[in-house]
Amino acid sequence: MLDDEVGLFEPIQPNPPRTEREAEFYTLGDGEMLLNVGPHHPSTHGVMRVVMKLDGEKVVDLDPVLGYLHRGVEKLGENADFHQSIAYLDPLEYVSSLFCEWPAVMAYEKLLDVEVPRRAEYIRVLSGELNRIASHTLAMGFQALDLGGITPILYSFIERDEIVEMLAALTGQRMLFNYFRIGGVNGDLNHDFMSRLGDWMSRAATQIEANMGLLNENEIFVRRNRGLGVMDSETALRMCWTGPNLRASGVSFDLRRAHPYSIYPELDFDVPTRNEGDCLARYLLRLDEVKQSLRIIDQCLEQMPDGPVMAKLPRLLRPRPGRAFAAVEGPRGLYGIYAMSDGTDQPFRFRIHDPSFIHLQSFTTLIPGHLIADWMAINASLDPIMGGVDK
Amino acid sequence: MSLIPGLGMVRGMALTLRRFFEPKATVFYPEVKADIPPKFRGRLQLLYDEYGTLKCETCFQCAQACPIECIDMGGMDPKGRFHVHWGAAETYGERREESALRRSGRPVPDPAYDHFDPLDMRAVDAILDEHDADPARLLAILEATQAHFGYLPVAALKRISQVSAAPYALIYGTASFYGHLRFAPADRSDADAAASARRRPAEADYLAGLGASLAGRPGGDA
Amino acid sequence: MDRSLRARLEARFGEVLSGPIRQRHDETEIRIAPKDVPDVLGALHDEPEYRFVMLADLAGVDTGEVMQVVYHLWSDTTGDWLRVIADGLSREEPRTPSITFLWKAAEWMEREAYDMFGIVFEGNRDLRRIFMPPEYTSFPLRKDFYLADDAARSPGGGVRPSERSHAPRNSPAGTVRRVKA
Amino acid sequence: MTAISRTWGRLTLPGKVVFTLVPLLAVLGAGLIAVVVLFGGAAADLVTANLGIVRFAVAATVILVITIPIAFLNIYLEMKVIALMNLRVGPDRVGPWGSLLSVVHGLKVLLKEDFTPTGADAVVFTWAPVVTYGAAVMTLVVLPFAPGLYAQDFNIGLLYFFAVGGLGVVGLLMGGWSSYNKYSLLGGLRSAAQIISYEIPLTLSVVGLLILAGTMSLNQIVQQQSGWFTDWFVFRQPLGFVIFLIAAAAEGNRTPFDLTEADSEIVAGFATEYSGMRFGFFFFAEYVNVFILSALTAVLFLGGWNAPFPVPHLSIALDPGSLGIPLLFLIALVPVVATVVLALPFYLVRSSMRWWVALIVGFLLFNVAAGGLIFAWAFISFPAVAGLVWFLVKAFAFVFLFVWLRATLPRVRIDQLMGFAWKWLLPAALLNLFVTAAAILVVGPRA
Repeated sequence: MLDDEVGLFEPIQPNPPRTEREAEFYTLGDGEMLLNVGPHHPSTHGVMRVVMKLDGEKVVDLDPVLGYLHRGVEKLGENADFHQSIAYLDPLEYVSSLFCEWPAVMAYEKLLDVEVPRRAEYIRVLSGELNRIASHTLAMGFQALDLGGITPILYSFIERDEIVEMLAALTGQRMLFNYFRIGGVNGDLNHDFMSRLGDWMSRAATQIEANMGLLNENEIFVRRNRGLGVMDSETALRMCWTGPNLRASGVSFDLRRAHPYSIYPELDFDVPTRNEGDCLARYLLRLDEVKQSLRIIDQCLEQMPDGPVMAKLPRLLRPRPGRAFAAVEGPRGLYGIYAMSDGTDQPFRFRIHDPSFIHLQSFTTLIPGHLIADWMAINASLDPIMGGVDK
Repeated sequence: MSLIPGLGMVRGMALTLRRFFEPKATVFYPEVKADIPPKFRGRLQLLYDEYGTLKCETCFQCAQACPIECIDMGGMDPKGRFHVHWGAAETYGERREESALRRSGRPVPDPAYDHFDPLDMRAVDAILDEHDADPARLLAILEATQAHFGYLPVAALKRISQVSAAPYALIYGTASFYGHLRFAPADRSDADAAASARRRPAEADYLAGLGASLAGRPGGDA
Repeated sequence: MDRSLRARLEARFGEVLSGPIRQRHDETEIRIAPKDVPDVLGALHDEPEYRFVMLADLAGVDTGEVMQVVYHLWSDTTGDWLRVIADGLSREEPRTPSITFLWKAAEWMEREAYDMFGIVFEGNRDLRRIFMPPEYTSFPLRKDFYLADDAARSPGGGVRPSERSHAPRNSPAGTVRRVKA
Repeated sequence: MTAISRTWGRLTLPGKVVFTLVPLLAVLGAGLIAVVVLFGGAAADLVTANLGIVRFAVAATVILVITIPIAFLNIYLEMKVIALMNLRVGPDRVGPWGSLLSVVHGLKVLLKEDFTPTGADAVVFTWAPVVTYGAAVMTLVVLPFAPGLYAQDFNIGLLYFFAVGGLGVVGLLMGGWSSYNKYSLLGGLRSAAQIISYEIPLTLSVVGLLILAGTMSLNQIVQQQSGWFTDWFVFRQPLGFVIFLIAAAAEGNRTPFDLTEADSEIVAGFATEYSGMRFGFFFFAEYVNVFILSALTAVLFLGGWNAPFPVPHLSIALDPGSLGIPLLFLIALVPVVATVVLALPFYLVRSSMRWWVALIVGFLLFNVAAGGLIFAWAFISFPAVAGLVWFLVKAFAFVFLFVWLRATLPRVRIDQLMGFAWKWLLPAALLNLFVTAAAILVVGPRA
């Protein structure tokens, strides 16, 4: 019956190959087959599609296919005025929205030569580090979830929910905060936020430690992550890695220190680094970073100055023609915005640099030779957010 | 990893067993609703001051600023000269649809204005053609329209909005900004106003409904 | 602003720079011709005096008159972002050498620039569309591309006044929003 | 006629149902009585002549039916226990503490569309869940639930168990192969590789026990463990017990060995293309398997139906017949009196409680108390009831353990899984076997 139909597992090429690489990828060797993972697969962290070339369970090669979440944010930003374009950035990396807004407001402030009040900078750092903790706990939980452990992710979500409630009290929204404004932030700290924060800070460190104790010592988890997806520092730099992933490969590159911005030079914190460069190192590094973020929050609360939270700005912003690039160290790495102004009230070019996009393309370097199950582990340890990848 | 193999797993199991007996974090949603933070920016709402007067001045700044055109005005402006709608049509989805229609260049149906006096649109179209339907030359278009009709009929303004693809808020904002543009015939007397009010029963109904719905609340006697 | 960086760059790359070095805030900007990109970036990356080991961003730009490719580099030898602008690509046939030999990760960023602007990076082994579907024909971030692709070809023309003000329907072809590059 | 139709029209829906059912049942009952009176003797002769066959038919039917509550209970335990360990509340809407949610799940899979993908081998695709489920049910046949409460006591019971239990993988492989889906194929192949690998340590781990017991009949193995709990084989075969438990987790596709349907890797493995009740059968089979493996662990290593201590045989000499006519009064009065007595405190202490609410509470309490008393009497008087209780307690303790493991551990990788089986479990099982054999040579079989 089946003989009449198409061969059982014959690959179907949607289009004639456009490049040599594509042609090479879709040519199957002996005993190889293509497996289409996604766009809605349980562990693709969004809507990603990866075509895998398999030899049994071993991944020979793979080809990520993007664009399922593409919304054209860059074009939208070029057709909105400077304030409006910030709102488009929130849904990019929806688990760490503040870090998407931050480089944009920094770039615009550079274009406009605006001095940000110090209290606003402190509030930005404070809320940003909270968001970083939320993102990191989630990333650690998902790393377990993609390995089949269902409990850590729920503990992570409990922690994240507390932070998100806190930020909702501060910013008004739970996920898409739209809080940073050109020249400051939208609203001062309030009592609700501060009481929640104090309450949470008193138990955060022990709680996160206890939750992740479920994984740190777990032999299965450790064995499944150790020595997996190893990236050496030289290749990591060539792959333009940033953030925790790069630091887990032994490069102590943290924009907060390497290219200081905001009030980070005044704060005392370490840049944790690990040399193994494998999935376990990336996981443990996130745990270390959470501790450093807690330190930063403590210092911010101690040193918080008084004063305004917004600079005086005209209602309609028309910066002089020029170009500005600003980048911040987000929970996934370097978030950058390259903005050009042509003298109108809209950015002329609005380029978004997203770290997930960069990390995702090292799949072809990291994964071939591993098993299918390792793909999930490596993917989770790189912690991509598809909203940011697809812009 | 500990020296004894499996000890980490046993510790993890001890943790889960402890959590088995701990209080739960679930929020019983339909029964318990989360607090909405005071700064929450959600549904749009018109505010009344302590005397029960609508705070909105129909300046259309919010409508112009809204990037996806989900805000539109409705009701009577403080001078009682403009019939607009505020209510169901302001809901997000509907405005989005309207915006999408306009983006694709198709005419936008607007039932709220259907009851206006029929107007000869050929004149408006001619004026628009003359000016290339360019929103940048809006003032000239409006002046020509006023020269033709003697005032700016709402239907004509809607037509200009539809053809030129400029948001209605922009047209109305421009028209209300310049003193020499008017929304009613210049020689309109009180008698005419009363007559026009009779001609528009929907408006009286609207006001009566507004009063009834606000009874017992600040502004209910308005 | 790192004045010494400016001096060093002028001394080393003086003859290939196609414009003056600009500095503003924490950014230093140099302009070169597309053909010089591999040499200049290679030198910036390899020479111990510069050590620009990190490619922070690669962006295509359509100024309305020419195409540009903008590289942002980071080094521990300076506190500035270095912006390298490969200037003067023609809008009809934009071509520039690829830098995937320096940074492998530039592959996807170049693919994105190709997808959005149609800039062809010679030497990129996998230059195909990355976000848009394979059968897509236009380049969305070019300045003569109005929002809502299909609507732009429909009688409705351009879409919102903000876009139309830059290119009215009846205006001569090619009038696009432009910036003095 | 109109009067009847008018009366009928006035009835509520429950009324209509009752007034239809009661006459129907009356007629049926009368018919049944007539049949029994007319042909009862012959039928009874037939049954007694073929008692073995009848017993087997009844037992098979019962076993087929009890898989449903077992699976429902396991699914509920899985949902609720994992939720509680996750700091969630879990099911809490349907039934008390959400206990009927698994029933609703069962109804849901019945109502869902049951489709066969284009390109699938329809016959194999249809029969795969049946094979898996059938294998799971067939293993139940040899399980001794309580003294005398088993379907069949084979003298090769354990061998039969492993043989038929291994048949389940054929169903998974059929489902994986016939689905025309690469995920399904991977899942099917994984399950084949995994289950075949773990069959070996699973079987080898109990060989030591078999040498000790000297029999393969599960019934006799349980009987040998009677007495104090120190007589259980777990204390004489600790290594075998651990190996058996690990291999059983792999055999039942439980986390950390649930690679067959690893949802974050191959979507749902062999079950990717299944929907509706066919999917339901796969999952019924899985949860029945969990119970069966737990029960087998209890039977082999924890003494099965035996209490952990020797129970002194109590016989409560109740002879209700001796009371004569007063027994009728007792039966009539006790519920009323007990209800009133139990209701009084509520009525007196809580003034807000209406008298009829107090009576309802009292009646419920009386029912609970009476049920408890009857159960206690049965527990003491009938060894089968006591045995069943002990057996179920032990079996569900292991079910809880499996669920607990699932709530805690991530999944292992396929090569680690195979490596663990061949490099660690198999040598350990062989070691266990040799040590046991040597010990028996030295000390003698009944040490």
